[in-house]
Amino acid sequence: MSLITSTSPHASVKNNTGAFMRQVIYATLPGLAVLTWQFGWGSVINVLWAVAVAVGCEALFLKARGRHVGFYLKDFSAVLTAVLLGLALPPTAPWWLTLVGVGFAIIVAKQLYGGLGMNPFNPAMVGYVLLLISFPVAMTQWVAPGEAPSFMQSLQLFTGQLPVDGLSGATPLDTFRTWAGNESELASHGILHGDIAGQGWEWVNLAFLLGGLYLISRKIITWHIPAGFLAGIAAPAFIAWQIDPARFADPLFHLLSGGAMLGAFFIATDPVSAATSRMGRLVYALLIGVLIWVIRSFGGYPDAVAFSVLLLNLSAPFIDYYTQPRTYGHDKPNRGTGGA
Amino acid sequence: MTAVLIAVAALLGLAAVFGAILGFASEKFKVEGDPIVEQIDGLLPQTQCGQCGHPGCRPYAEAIAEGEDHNRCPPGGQDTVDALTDLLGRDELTLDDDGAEDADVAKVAYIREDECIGCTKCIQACPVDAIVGAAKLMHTVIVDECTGCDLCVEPCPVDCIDIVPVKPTLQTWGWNRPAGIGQRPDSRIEVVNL
Amino acid sequence: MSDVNYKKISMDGLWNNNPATVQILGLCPLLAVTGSVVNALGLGLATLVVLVGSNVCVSLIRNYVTDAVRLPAFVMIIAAMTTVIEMLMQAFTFELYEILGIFIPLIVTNCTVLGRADAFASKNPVLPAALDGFMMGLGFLVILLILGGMRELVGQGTLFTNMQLLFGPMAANWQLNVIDNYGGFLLAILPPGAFLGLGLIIAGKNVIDKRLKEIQKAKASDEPKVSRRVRTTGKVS
Amino acid sequence: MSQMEAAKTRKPTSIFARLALGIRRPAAVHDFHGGIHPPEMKHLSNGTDIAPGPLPAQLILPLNMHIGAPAKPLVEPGDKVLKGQMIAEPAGAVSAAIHAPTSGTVSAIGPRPIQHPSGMDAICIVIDTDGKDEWIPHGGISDYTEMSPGEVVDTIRHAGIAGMGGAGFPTSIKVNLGDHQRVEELVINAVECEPYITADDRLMRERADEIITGIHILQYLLNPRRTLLGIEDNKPEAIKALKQACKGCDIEIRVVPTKYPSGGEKQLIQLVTGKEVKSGQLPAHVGVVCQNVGTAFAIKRAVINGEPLIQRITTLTGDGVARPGNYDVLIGTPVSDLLRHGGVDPDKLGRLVMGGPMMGFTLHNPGVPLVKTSNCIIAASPEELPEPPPEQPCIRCGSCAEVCPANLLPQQLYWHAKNDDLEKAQHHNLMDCIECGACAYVCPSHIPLVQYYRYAKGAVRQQAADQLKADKARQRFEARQARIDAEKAEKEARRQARLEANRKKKEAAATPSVDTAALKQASLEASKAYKAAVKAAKAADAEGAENAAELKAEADRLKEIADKAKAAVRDAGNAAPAPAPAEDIVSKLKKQVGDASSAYKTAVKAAKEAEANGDDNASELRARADELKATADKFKAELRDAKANAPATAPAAPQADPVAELKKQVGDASSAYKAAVKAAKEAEANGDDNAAELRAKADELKASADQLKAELRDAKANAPAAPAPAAAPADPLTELKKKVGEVSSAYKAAVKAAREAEEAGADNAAELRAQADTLKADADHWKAELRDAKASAPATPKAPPAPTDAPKVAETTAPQSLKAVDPDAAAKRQKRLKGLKTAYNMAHKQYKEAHAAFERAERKEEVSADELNAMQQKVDKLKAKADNARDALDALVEDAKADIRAHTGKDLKTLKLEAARAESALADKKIELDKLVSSSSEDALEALNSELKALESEAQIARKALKQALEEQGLVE
Repeated sequence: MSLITSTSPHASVKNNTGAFMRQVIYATLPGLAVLTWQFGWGSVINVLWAVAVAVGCEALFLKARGRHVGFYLKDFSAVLTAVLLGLALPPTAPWWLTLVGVGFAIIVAKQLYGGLGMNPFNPAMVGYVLLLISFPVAMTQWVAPGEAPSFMQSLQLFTGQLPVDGLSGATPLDTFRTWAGNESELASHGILHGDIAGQGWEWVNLAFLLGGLYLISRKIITWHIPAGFLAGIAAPAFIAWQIDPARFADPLFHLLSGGAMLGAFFIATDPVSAATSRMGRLVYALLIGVLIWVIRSFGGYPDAVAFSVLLLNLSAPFIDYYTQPRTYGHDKPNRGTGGA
Repeated sequence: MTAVLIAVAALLGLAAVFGAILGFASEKFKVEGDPIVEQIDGLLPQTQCGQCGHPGCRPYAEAIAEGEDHNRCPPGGQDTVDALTDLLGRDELTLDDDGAEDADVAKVAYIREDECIGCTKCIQACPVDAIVGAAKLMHTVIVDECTGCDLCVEPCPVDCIDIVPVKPTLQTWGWNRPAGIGQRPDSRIEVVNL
Repeated sequence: MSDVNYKKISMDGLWNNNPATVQILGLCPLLAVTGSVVNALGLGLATLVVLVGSNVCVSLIRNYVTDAVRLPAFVMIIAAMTTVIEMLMQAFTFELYEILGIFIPLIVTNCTVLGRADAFASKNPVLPAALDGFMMGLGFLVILLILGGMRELVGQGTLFTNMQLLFGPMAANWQLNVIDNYGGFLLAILPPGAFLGLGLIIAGKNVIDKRLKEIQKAKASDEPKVSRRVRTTGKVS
Repeated sequence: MSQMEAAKTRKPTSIFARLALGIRRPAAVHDFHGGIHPPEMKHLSNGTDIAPGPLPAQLILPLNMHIGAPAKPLVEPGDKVLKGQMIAEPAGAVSAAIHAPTSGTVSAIGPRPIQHPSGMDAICIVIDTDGKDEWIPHGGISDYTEMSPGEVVDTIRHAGIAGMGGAGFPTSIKVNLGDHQRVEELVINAVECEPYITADDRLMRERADEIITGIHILQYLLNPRRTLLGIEDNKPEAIKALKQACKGCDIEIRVVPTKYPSGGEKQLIQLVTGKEVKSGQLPAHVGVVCQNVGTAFAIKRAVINGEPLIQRITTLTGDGVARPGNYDVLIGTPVSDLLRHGGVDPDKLGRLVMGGPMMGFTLHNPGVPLVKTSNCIIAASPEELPEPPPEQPCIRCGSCAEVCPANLLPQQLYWHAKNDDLEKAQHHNLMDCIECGACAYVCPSHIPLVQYYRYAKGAVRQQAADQLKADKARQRFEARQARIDAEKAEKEARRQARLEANRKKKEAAATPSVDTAALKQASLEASKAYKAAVKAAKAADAEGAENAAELKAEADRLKEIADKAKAAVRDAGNAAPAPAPAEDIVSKLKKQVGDASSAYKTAVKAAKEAEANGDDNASELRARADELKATADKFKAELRDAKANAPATAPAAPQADPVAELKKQVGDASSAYKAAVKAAKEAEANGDDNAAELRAKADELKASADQLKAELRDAKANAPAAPAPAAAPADPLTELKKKVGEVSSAYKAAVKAAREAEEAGADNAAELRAQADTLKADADHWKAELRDAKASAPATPKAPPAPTDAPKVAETTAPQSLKAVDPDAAAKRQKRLKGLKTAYNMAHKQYKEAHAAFERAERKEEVSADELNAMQQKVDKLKAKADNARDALDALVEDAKADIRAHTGKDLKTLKLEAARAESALADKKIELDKLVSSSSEDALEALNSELKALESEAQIARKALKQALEEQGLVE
C-alpha cells in the first residue's frame, strides 16, 4: 500500500489554467459571431489561421527551449493570444499579416521572455502594434459597413488574390477623427444619425460586453479592470462632450466603437501583464481608458487600445510599487518592492 | 585669427578654472579608511577555513577590498558570491571551488573519543575554539560552535576526527522547495504497518 | 606594461570587449543611424577616426594631466577631434553629413570614445592606444554595418543604396535589390527595429561565446585541481 | 462601544464590503478579507454520537505534544503506571505535563515516529497497557471558586492541558496573564471551519454543559469584560445546545457565516470583536484571550473532576473507513489502532491526513500516535483527495490574493520564494502568512503555494541562524586571535627582557651592545597585539558579548607589556649605540645548510617521481639533486668548522656570582663540547681530514667542561651549608614545611653533587658524600618535627574531597544511576593512581639516565664490551620497568573511566559533552535575553529568564558532574 505525502492543503479546486483560458476563448464567441455577421468570414478565417500559427510557433519554441511541449500547450495561452489577435485584425487581413503578427507575438513577446507568466507585455497587443506600425495601410482597411463579403471573397482576400481596396472603408472612429467638427460630413457618413457608434460596431461591442459579463459571472476576471477601463474612457469623454459636442464624440460612441469592449474585458484583463493588487488593477485600467480617449481624440491613430495597454503594461510594476494592500496586522500598506 | 585666439584663451581659462575646482575637491573630499571591508566580512560565512587562500575570513575580506576575486569562498557558496557581486558592483563570477569539498551541506567535526589520545593538536588548530579537552584527556567538539572548517582533521595524529553532515532535527527541519513547474508536488511512500 | 599584447588589444576591440555588443556603449548613434548601410558606414568611419585620434592624443598627454582634471581634458580633446571630422565630412560628403545630422557632433558624447580614452589610452603608450582606438572603432563599425545591413534588408529589401553619398558617383549603381517588389517592413527602419536587431546580434554573440567556453572547458577539465588552502591558525606539527 | 475601543477597532476591507456587511449581517459580526468555501464534508462524521475509542496494546506518548520545551520523564522503563498518573513533568515555564492515559507498564522511553510532517522520530514514553484501566486516586473540586485563581492555574498546569484547537500552546500560560493585563474579551473558538472535522461540533452537541462550566472557569481566571463564543452557522444543533446550556449566563454566542478560515485565531477575533492583532503580537496585546471549546471542556474535566488530559475527541472520517465518526480516544493511541477501530479498508486508502484537509499534514506512518492536538484523522480514498496535478506556471490571475485572509499578495510571495529572494518575500510580509492554504486551494495552476511559503520561512529562519552562528564564529575567532597575539607578544617581551638582562651583564665587561632593532620589533609587536586586543574588546563590547570584560583585562595586560617593551626600546636608545651585533656565523650557516638540504630533498623527490613516471628528464633531475647534495654537504662542513671554532671563545670571564653563573658556564661548556663531538663524528663519518683536529678540540672542551663541573660541584656543596640550620620556626606548620623543603632540596643537591664527584673520580667526593649525609640527617629531623606538628594540629584544613556532596550530585544528574560512588574506593584509587604515577615517573627517569650513560659510554670507546653489555641490560631492565609502570597507570585510568561510566551511566565523553553543551546553551540564552531586553514584552522576558535559570543550573550540574567524576577517579592533571 502506498500513501500520498504532500503539503497542505490536500484539497483544491478542480479548475486549471487551461480551463481558465478556454473559458475566455468561449467568451469571445459572441463577438466573433457578430463580427462575421457584420463584416464577413474574414475574422473567422483569420482566427483559425492565427491559432494554427500560434500553436506551431509555441511548439517550435518550447522544443527549442527544451520544455515539455504537450504540458505547456495544454494551458491554451497561445491559442488565446492568437484568438485575441485574430479578432483585433481587420477581417480583410491577408495571411502573411496574421503570420507576422502572431509569430512575433508568440516568439518575441512571449517565449523570448520565458513563456507563460513571464511576459511583461500583452503578446497579442505587441503583435498588433508591430503590424500597425509596419503595415499601417493594411491595418486600417476595414470592410465597409453593410458590405460584408461572401465567404469566397473573404478567402480570396485572405490569400491575397483580391485587392482590399474595392471592399474597404474607414471605420467610424477614423471617420470621426477625420471629420470631427464638420457635422455635415459626419452626417453623410452615417455616424450622427442611425446607429449609435457607426453601423455594425455597436453590435460587435455589445457582443464582447456580453462575453465579458459571462467571464465576471464565472469569476474568471474581477470587475476591477473592465470597470476602470470603461470609466477611464467614459469620464473624460463625457466631460469633453459636454464642453464641445461638435468636436468630441459622446461617451457612448467611445464605449461602443473600435476595440473598447474587447480591450476592457479581454485584453486589459490579461493578468500576466497587468498590475497585481485590486487597487493596482483599478488604477491600471483607469489609466488605460484615459489614454485611449486621449489618443483617440488627439492622436494620430484612430484606435488606441493596443498602445494604451502596452504603455500601462510598462507602468504596471510602478503601479504595483504604490498599490500593495494593507496586510492584516499592519498599520500601513507596503511601499516598494523590498529590494534592488 | 583673433576669433581663434579668443576661443583658445576662453577654453584655457575654463580649463584652468574647472581644473582648480576639481583639484580642490579631490583633496578636500578624500575618502578616508575603507568601511567596505567590514561589509564584505559581514557577508562571508566566518568558517575561517582558509580555503580561499587567506588565513581567516577577515584577511580575505581585506583582499577582496583590494581587488581580489570574490568567488573563492566554497563554504559561502554561490549565494555569497552573488551577494558580494551586489555589494561591490563587480562583474558576476561563478564560485571558484577548485580543490574544495562540496559545501552545500552544513557539516561539523566529530571526534571518535575511543581513539582520541588527548594530544591537543586539534584544539590548537581550531580557529573558533570549538574543541574542548586537556592534554591526555579525550577531546570533544562543541557542535554549536563548530563551523565545519575541517582544519582539525589534518593535525590529528590518529585520524579520529570525522567531518559529518549536520542531521536535521525536529527543530531545524524545514520544508523542501517544491519540485517546480511541470512537476507534481507530492511523493508516495510505501506503508506496511496497517 | 612593457610588453604590450597587441593580439589581445585587437581581440578585445573586435570581439571580447566589443563596445556595442559587450560594453553596450554608444547606443544613441548605433540605434539612430543604422537604417541603411551607408549611414552606418559613414558614422562608423567617423567614430573610428575620432577614436584613433583621441586615443593617440590622450596617450600623448597622459603623463601631464592630473587625475582630477583628466576627464575635462579628454572631453576637450575628443570634442576637437569630432569637430575636425565634422568639418571634413561637411567638405567631402556633404549629403551624408546632412543625413547623419546631429549624430556626428554627438560622437563627442559617445561613451565608447571617452571610455577608451579613460580606460586604456590614459594608461598606455601611443602605439597600443592607437591600436586600441582603431580596433574598438573597427568593432563598433562592424556592428553598425551588420545592423545597418539587417535593417536595410528587412525594412526595404535592398542593400548598399545611396553608396554614392560616401564614395562618389562611381558607387551609384552599387545598390542591390535583394527582394523584388518588397512591400517594406517599417518596423525595421524605425528605432524599435534597431533594438530588436541589436538584441539579436548580442544574443548571437553570447551563443557563440557559450559554445567556445564549453569547448575550452572540455579541454581544461583534464588539468589537475590545486587546493590553495592555508591554515588559518594554530600550528600543525 | 467606548471611544478607546472604537479607535482600536479597525474596520475591515473596502467601503463596498462594509456597506454590504451593514445590510446583510448584524452589526456585532465583522468580516475579514478573503476566505473560501470548500465543500464541507462534515456530514460524513457528524451524524453519530461520540463513541469510545479503542484500547490499544501500546500507547506512545511523545514528550513534545505541545509548543515549548519537551516534558521531563518521571518514570523509567519497567515502572508500573496507573491511569492518570503523571509520567512526565513540565520542563520550564512553556511546557506541559503528560499523564498515563490508562494503566500499564512503561516498556520503553526512546525515539518513535511521531506526528510531524517530516516523518522524523522523537523521544516518546511507550506504555504497554494492561487492560485494567485502573485509575490513580483522583478527585476534583465541585466549586472552583473555593480555590484561588493561582491554584486553578496550577491545577490546569498539572493536568497537562495544551490548546486543543491545533496549536497546542500550554493553556496554563495563556490563562495566567498577571495582574497588569486587563482582559477585555474572552473569545471561545467554536468555529471549526475546516472541512471534514466535526469533533467540536459533536462535543458541543453532547457536552454543552461541561463546556459552559469550563468557560465559567476561564472567566473566573481571566475576569474578562465580556465573553464571546464564535460559532459557524453550519452547526445549528450545536448552537441550540449551547444556547440551552447557558441560559441566563453572560456568554454571548456570535454566529458567524460559514467561511474558511474563520476559525483562525486572528480571523475569529476580527470576526467577533472587530479588533486586529498587530503583526508579531499576541491577542493579549489587544486585550483578547482566545480559547478553543475543546480546551474549555478539558479545563472543566481537570478542575471539577480532577482528570488530567488523557483523552480527547478525534474525528475519524474519509471514504477509507467504514465507520466514520467521532471517537473518544486515549492520547497516545496509534493512528493505525483507531483506523482499525473505525473499520479501515487499506485498499481504499490513498492519503492519510492528520488534521483538516486545509492545514493538516499527511502521515508517513500509520504507527504514529494521536496527541493532544489531533482533532481529526482523514483516511481519504484516492478519488476523494486525488493526487495533486503538476504545477503550472503562475499567470498572476490574482485568485489567491482574492482569498487570502491576511490580505497578502500570494503571487508575489510565490515569485520571490521561488527565486530565493527572501528579502523581497519578507518585504511582502511573508511572515504574516498563516499557512491556511486558501491560496493554494483556489490556484488554477495548482502551485503548492503553502509549501513555497513554508520553504521560504524555513530559509529565512535558517538564514537568521546562520548569521548568528557566523557572528559568533567571528567573535570567537577574533578573541582567539587576540589571545594568541597576546601570548606571542608576552613571550617576545619575556625573551627580550632576558636578552636585555644578559646584555646588561655583558655590558659590565665588554662594550654595551643592545639589539635595538629586535627590541623595537618586540615593542611593535606588543603594541600591535595590544591594539588588536582593544579592538576585539570593543567589538565584543558593542555586541554585548559576555567575554568583553575578560578581553578588556587582556588588553590592559597587553598594554602593560607593550609599555614595558617601549621602555626597553627607550632605554636601549639611550644606551650608547652598540656596534652591529657580531655576525653570528653559525646560525647563518645553519640556515644555509637547512635551505640547501631541503632543496636537495625536494630535488630528490622530484627526481624519484620523474623516475617513477619514466619521464625523460629524470636523469637530469637526479644530477641536479646530486649537485644540491654537494652544496649542502659543503655548507655542512663549513658549519662544522664554524661550530668547532666558535665554542673556544665561550668559556671565559671570571664570575662574581656563585652557583648560577657556574651552572650556566657548565651548560655552555658542555653544549659546546657536545657540538664539537657531533661535528667531529660527522667529520669522521665523512672521512674529512680535519676530523682528528676536531676530535682533539672536543676533548679539550670536555676537559674544560669537566673542570667547570667540578667547580660547580664544590660551589653547590658549600652553598647549602649556610641556609640549613638555624632560624627557629616562628609559625608552626608552614614554617616547618618550608624548612623541610629547603633542607631536603639541599640534601638532594648535595647527593647529586657527591654522585657526580664520585663518577668523575674527584678527590673531594668522600667529603661531599659526608656532607650530604649530614644534610640527610638534618632533613629527617625536620621531617619528623613536621609530622609531629601536623599530628598536634587537629583541624587540618585540607581534608580529602568531601565525599558527602558527591552522591547527591550524581543523583541529580543521572536519576537512573542506581548507586552512588563508593567514596573509599575512589580515594583508594586516587592514592594508587598517584603512587603509580610517581613510580612511572621515577622509572622513566632512571631509564632515561641509564640510557644516557650508556650512550656516553659507547661514545667514549674506552669502556669494555662487557661493561657495555651490562649497561645495555640495565637500560633494558629499566625500560621494562618504566613500561610496566606505564601500563599499570593506563590500566588504572581506563578503569577509572569505566567506573565513571558505570556510576553515572554516562561515559566521560558524555559528561564532557553535556557540560560543554550546557555551557553553550546557557551562553546562547543569555545573548537571546540581552537582545530581547530592549524589544520584547515582559512575559517573554520572564519566560526566558526562567529558562535561563534552568539552563544555568543545568550547566552547573553538568560542570559539577564532570569535575566530580574526574576528581573521584583521580584523573585531574
